[in-house]
Amino acid sequence: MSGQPYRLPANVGSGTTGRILDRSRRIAFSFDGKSLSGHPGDTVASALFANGIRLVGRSFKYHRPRGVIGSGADEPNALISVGESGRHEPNQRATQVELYDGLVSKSQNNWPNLKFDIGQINSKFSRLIPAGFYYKTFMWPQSAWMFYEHFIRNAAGLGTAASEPDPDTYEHMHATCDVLVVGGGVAGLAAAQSAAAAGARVMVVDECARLGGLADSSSGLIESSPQTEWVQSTVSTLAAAENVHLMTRTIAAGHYHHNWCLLLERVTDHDPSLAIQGAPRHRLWKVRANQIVMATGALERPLTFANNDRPGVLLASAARIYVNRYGVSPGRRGVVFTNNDDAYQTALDLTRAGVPLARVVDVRTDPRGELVEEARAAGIEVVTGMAVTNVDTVAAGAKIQSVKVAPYKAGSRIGGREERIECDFVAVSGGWNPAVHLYCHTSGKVKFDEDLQSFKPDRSFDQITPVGAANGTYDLDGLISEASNTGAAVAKKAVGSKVKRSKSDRPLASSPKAGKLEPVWFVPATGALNEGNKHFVDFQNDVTAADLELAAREGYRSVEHIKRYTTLGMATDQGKTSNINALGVLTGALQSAIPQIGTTTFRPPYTPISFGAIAGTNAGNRFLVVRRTPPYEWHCENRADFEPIGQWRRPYCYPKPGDSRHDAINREILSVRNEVGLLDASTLGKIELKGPDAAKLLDRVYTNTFSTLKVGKGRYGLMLNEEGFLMDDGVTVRLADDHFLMHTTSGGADRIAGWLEEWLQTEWSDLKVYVTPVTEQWAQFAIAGPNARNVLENLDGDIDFSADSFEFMSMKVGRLTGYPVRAFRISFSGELSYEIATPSNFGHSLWLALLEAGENHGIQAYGTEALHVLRAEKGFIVVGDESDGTVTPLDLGLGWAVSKKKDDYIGKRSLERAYLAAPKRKQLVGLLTQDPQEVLPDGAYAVAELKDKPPMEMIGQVTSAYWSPTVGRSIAMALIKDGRNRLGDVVDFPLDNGKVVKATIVDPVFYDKEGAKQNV
Amino acid sequence: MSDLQFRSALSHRRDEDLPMDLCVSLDEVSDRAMIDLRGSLDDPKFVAAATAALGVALPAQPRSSSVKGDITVLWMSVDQWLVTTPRGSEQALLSKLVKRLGNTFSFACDVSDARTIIRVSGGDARSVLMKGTSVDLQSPVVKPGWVRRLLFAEVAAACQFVHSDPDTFDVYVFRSYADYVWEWLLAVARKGARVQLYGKQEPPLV
Amino acid sequence: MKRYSIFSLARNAANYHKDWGPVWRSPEPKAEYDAVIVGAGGHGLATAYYLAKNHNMTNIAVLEKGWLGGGNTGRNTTIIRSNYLQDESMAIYELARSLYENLSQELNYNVMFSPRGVLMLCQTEHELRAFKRTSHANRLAGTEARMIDRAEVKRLCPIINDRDDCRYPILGAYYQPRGGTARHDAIAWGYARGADAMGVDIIQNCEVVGIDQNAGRITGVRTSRGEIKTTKLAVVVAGSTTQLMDMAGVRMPIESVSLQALVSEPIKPVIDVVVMANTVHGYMSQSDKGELVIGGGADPYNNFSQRGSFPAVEHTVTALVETFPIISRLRMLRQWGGTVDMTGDRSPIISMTDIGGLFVNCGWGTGGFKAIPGSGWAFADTIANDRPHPIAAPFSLNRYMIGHSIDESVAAAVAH
Amino acid sequence: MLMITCPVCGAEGDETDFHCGGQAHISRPASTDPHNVSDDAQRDYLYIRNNPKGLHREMWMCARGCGKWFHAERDTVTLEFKSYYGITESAPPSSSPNPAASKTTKKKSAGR
Ligand SMILES: Cc1cc2nc3c(=O)[nH]c(=O)nc-3n(C[C@H](O)[C@H](O)[C@H](O)COP(=O)(O)OP(=O)(O)OC[C@H]3O[C@@H](n4cnc5c(N)ncnc54)[C@H](O)[C@@H]3O)c2cc1C
Ligand SMILES: NC(=O)c1ccc[n+]([C@@H]2O[C@H](COP(=O)([O-])OP(=O)(O)OC[C@H]3O[C@@H](n4cnc5c(N)ncnc54)[C@H](O)[C@@H]3O)[C@@H](O)[C@H]2O)c1
Ligand SMILES: Cc1cc2nc3c(=O)[nH]c(=O)nc-3n(C[C@H](O)[C@H](O)[C@H](O)COP(=O)(O)O)c2cc1C
Ligand SMILES: [Zn+2]
Repeated sequence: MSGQPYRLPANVGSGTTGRILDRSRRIAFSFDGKSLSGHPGDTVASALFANGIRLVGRSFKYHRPRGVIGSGADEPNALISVGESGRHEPNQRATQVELYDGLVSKSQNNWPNLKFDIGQINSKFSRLIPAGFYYKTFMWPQSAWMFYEHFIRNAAGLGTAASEPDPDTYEHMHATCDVLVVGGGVAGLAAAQSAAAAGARVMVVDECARLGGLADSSSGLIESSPQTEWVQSTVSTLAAAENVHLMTRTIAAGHYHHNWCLLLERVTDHDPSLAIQGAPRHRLWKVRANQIVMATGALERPLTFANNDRPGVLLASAARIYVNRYGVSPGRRGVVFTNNDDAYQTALDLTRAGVPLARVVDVRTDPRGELVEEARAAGIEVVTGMAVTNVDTVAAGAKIQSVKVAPYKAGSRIGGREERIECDFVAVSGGWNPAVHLYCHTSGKVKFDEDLQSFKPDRSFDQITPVGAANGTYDLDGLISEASNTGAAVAKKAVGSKVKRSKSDRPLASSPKAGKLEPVWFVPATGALNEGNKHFVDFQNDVTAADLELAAREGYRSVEHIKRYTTLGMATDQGKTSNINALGVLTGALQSAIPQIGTTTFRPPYTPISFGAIAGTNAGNRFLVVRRTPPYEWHCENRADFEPIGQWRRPYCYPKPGDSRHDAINREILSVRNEVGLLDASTLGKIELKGPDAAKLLDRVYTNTFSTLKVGKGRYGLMLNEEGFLMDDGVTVRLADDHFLMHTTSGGADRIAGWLEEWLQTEWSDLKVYVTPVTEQWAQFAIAGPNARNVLENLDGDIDFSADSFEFMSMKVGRLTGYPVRAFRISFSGELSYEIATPSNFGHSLWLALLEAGENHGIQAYGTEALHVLRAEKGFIVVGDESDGTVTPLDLGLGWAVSKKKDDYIGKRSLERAYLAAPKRKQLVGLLTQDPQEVLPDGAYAVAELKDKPPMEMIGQVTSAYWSPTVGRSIAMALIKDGRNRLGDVVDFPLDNGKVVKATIVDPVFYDKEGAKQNV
Repeated sequence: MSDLQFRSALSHRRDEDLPMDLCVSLDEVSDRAMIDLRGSLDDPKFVAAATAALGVALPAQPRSSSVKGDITVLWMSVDQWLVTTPRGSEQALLSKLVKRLGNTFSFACDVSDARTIIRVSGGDARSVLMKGTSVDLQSPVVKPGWVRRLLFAEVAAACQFVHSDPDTFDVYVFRSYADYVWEWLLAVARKGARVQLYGKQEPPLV
Repeated sequence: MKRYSIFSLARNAANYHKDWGPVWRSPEPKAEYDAVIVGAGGHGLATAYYLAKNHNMTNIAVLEKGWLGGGNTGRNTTIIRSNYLQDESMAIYELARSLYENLSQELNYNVMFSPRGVLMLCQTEHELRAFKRTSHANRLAGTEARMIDRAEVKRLCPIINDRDDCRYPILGAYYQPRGGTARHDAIAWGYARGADAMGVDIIQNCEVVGIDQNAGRITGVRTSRGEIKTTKLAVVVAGSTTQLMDMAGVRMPIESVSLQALVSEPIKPVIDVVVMANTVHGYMSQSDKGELVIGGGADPYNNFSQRGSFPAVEHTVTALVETFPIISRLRMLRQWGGTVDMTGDRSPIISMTDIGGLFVNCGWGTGGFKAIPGSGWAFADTIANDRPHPIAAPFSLNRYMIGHSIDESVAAAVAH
Repeated sequence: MLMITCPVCGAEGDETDFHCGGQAHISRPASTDPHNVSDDAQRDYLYIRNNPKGLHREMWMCARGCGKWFHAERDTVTLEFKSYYGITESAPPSSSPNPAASKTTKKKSAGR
């Protein structure tokens, strides 16, 4: 035979068997190392079925053998791993993995293999390990939890993660639409059609590879033809429309506020070869929809009877879908077990396809729907008022041999005669639950419907309208009319269309009249061993009816407690098959009705979505923005060792071949001190302020006064936040009476510009000032060192750099070797120093020109670390090092820059608060270690009194500490309690290696106290 | 005096070969200079002076632009415009502006080098850009001349729809981000990753 | 209270676990209690437990508007560590952490405290410096934690991206070996069971809707289940603090925002430590059930919906895909939000108030799970003795008046 | 993902295009009378917030549009925006959910 023993011939029955299968082609794939074959159209689940493989996985806790239960997103059992090495992906639902050539799949959660899984032993101990057992044990001895945990951790989890980084790519896409239709079943398509006809921009998404939903496997005709024909023609019409976008293999994963939807499009999963052509594996769509039509259908629920988890028990809808769609038989002989009419469709379809059916077992005593009659008429044996109470298995529970059937009456124990029926599969239906997930993600509330015995949408404050089975409308004609009306109505809301609709605009449908469903939440088993039988409610997490009852008995009575205590609904399927059944079981245990018990919260995503897709394009070298300065290329070519500062990458130092970082930094420092150095300071924030009130604004945002500054001059200023803490600093230059150029720290550039705007717009809207950030307009370089002037004078230009003409803290505009520049005489190193700014597109070239001009003067580029040491030698602070958001200017000894005259500036009032104004706060001081070679570690704390062991009272910490090649010893700055009154004291810094470093508190200026060097 | 060496933000990538399989064309537009202009539309003196100096009216409508000759004025905010003009002409234009504006409450500032312009064009330009921004570029309001500030690939940007023959967008990004945005575009613009949103399509399987 | 042990479990197995009684009672509210605690989160329940245990106050009630443990205690990422920078913080978090060490035994309820180690990555020079500073402070305060280098980070967490050429190469980490996680629900349930056993009434589905006072003193509360008299009222309601305190006319320095978290599908163990990457904003651990537990950021606006927006999740996941490249093909299973109470300085409030008998414990924001035992301990002492416990004193409301902020953000860390 | 409309320029966009500045109508005492600001007043200004569960008046900025600040009324439970108004306008008359919130400032620039 074909090697697919359960594959049904194409031509049986009415010709629908294996509707989507391309039997002319074979696809090779493997499962647990075994080579198998299937056809295009197959999923891994249908192909496994076809190959006669029923046992596909092991359950989470008891390692029970499990088979396929469903046919789609609700599948709890058939979780497999697909792919190898970097492309290995665990926990995929076999029911949704489309077969492709060479697909490699594996079962999970078993060792050494699926058949002989050691973990089955848990099943033997299952009485010892009911829900929540771990809260009651593993506590002795006290320290042992980590020991037990090790084993528990290894036993838990399902599949394994990939061992290599993911070679595939992902991306995001945004879209806006008038109407987003989620679900491409009959309801969704009908809604889309009428919405599109009304002129709306419509998107239709469905998680399946095909549109049509259950159309090919539900009863009923549209326009007197099989539903699929109508689907076919509708899809063609919609595809041809300019205003419609149809998407398959796309899950609507989440609904967020204001009708924002997250979609995940699986672009290459079904055909990995597409990736080679540049297609991303997944594409995450972010869609803003004016209106959403939720046509997500309904999910069938199983029935809770003893050993209902055995491979071979599957949903009735799945059974017929495997037959109709994939042409596989779920077994050799089946029993249908139901409490509603819909499962009769399964009985009919199976029979039509020649799959032997032993019995339809219906709990209802007198089912009377049209399908029931049709089944009876077709000669199908129906027993009523009966239930399947247990299954008998062979092959260690992996294979069903027969079922037990006994008379059933809700709420009472099973009595009467029990019959054994030979069969190897059971198709079960407990009714259908509207798929309300998306509806509930943001705001939708549900209500309990007695007819459906399930929750259906009630109200929402979002623009999301449920239709069809998702709205609890199961009758085909009602569903189509509801969907088409809704489509038109929401389109009208979205685009205000005036297109008139008549009744005839919608297709007419007919479906068999259904009888009433009878709720069945629990079917007790018969016989002495009743208690030992497991009635599974949540298959994946192995939650049984007894577990739910135990939780209730133990006082975990809120449904939320029960969920967490038993892990009900917390598995990868999020309880799609189990939630309502669990509530049903609980009605007994809690003596309460389902609506009173209530549901747990639905949360995104509807089905799990890959992390790779969430990261999208922002992966690898595009993870987080990188900003580059104009001479960036030069830095790279010259071996810069970069450090990230905010989004910028700045050279930390420039090691020469063989240099350590330390060597490089020392060399760079000495070149500034002795000759001349060049620093790329382009990242420095630059903001221009212009307007009649510019000076007034500056007086309010700085602690010191700027209105008195002369044109062409600069002044160092301190900015506080409203809590009185230092936030930023920099030199601001007056370009004209009403025009200033403010410098901020590199990290502060954007923040300060926003800060100024905020104050201007919200608090001082009467001030006339325009604020324009110009950081990016200018490349800016510091040229510092005794030879700085010589270098600049080496270059052609119209600026007089001489000491007399170009005073300290002043600024000139002109040309330097042709480039337009702004030159500032400011110094952060204490040396003779200028900063030269030129428009960014000249930055690289001017940088080269400066280096060339300095060649004979020993010029060297220096990085941020040399900059830091240079300023520390001079006792200059760095915001973020000496200050940390809890430090005031007075703490730092910068009282000279804090005006006492001004009535108000930002932070002034806060500085007066008791704790900030208190004496003996931590104050900035210098430190000289007793051993000059010893560099204190950054952040080391001084203690009030040295003790043998902690705790010790801490009196302050090192804020910056360096080896200073200039003074030939270590230097440090620190914030020490009452430090300024303790000059000369020796304090202790106990370090982690047991060593205690002693240091003398000194003034924080270590070099050129008089400031002579910068004034030459 | 040496020759002035001008290096636009992406000049170092000019010699790189673009991948063959891009579905849009990408270019850097580096020959435009830019002036940031601030002032109030409620101040007739300002409006008159600016119009006279630029030779074109300031676009008052949000998200619009106006063009005359070499000069384009992009709306940036209710009191802010970005004037673009051929490189080399900006100093003259700026002086003209400053002179005309006189002592009105206004500010014209040369920001020619603060940004660069990346031109994205081709039939797929809209959908390629929509991978990086939530702004609906397929909306009917996106007509030639349309401008909008937006967040593109996590970066502050402005976008101008230049013309539709073929669809051509200029994306203005701050200079320091140019490489990042360029690489980002290369990553999302491959033919195999084309997205065609709306319009006729192959009917999906049923 | 039935004691739990392997033996009691075995005994009960014989009878299919039909004999277990309720872990806590569901009492009707009495007319009057010596003290009423509002909010049955971890902090409220621990407060009740220690009031009964350490201070013999057993005629007390914990009122909970929903189900106990259903607030942030039931929805957090369970990171426990005590390596905070400021003296005041170190004291309370280390008290809490050390109480966690024996909590399962003490409560006879396995709370699964798992001191598997917390790594806080250093990915910039600045962050490295900040953590070095914290490490010195912690050592001198007696808190065990240390700086480790990249190789050791890789050894402790083999799936980490340790490449040199990535956007933020790992420069090292600050490592607290006895930090870790605990089972969030078990903390609430264990304390509830312990408190109940000593006579504390835990009353669920009982919402406080009003606070009564007379002459500047608390006299009782009004609830959805009637009035209850008391002279001591402790408000421990996290995100709802403003609403409760408004009932007493006390305005608070609190804003409630939505903090998010998510889990992946369960997989076999890949990460045995807790990793926090503050520069790129992501943190991750793996629960005993196998799911990766991931903390997202907070949405930047007031939000009482217990739902968050997607950007916060996207931001975090992007960072974690970069930090742990093998997770790219794993999947997000569920995301959720909690309404956290943020204070002006991001540190908690454990305080008396101007109203006699009114106590408040809140402001734990994004990081109060780890503090539950310590906070309950110090707060119970404060309530019982009508004066701040020394460890609680610095966290009083008065600090906002004098400007004595306790600012942990300076340690370059988020407070999880 | 909130959708916000800027009342200044009309830009509509995701919350990521905007910046939330927190509670509106907090008056800055030092702007009125810098020499007579009590510790209480300063604390309230810096830290005390309405934090209502329900209607909240906030400041937002059109960060990716016109760069301007504006006011909005938003429900903090449903997250719906109820109204937008100018940054220098005082609170609209719609009923205030919280007595403290109606403490709008009478200053000429009632922004914050
Ligand atoms: C996503 C997320 C991640 C986090 N991660 C961590 C972490 O890793 N580590 C960490 O240490 N912390 C973390 N936290 C913070 C931590 O969860 C909280 O700080 C802590 O749980 C707060 O506990 P609580 O008891 O104060 O509040 P809750 O647990 O919120 O309890 C407050 C209770 O008060 C009740 N209540 C409110 N109003 C009323 C009323 N009117 N009447 C009666 N009852 C009322 C509520 O229903 C609730 O049950 C996280 C928080 C979140 C949301
Ligand atoms: N007789 C009964 O008891 C009964 C019960 C339920 C349904 N039905 C029948 O089933 C059909 C229901 O039609 P329908 O259109 O309402 O539903 P449907 O089940 O046919 O279609 C729903 C579609 O939505 C898709 N979907 C669901 N959630 C999604 C998500 N989050 N993202 C993307 N796609 C998603 C599914 O893949 C499916 O294709 C009718 O024929 C109806 O009569 C009958
Ligand atoms: C540490 C931790 C682990 C969790 N693991 C899971 C899980 O494995 N599966 C699951 O469905 N939910 C898990 N959750 C999320 C809960 O289901 C739930 O979403 C969360 O507690 C918030 O409650 P709510 O969604 O009911 O509002 C976990 C939550 C926490 C705090
Ligand atoms: Zn705007």
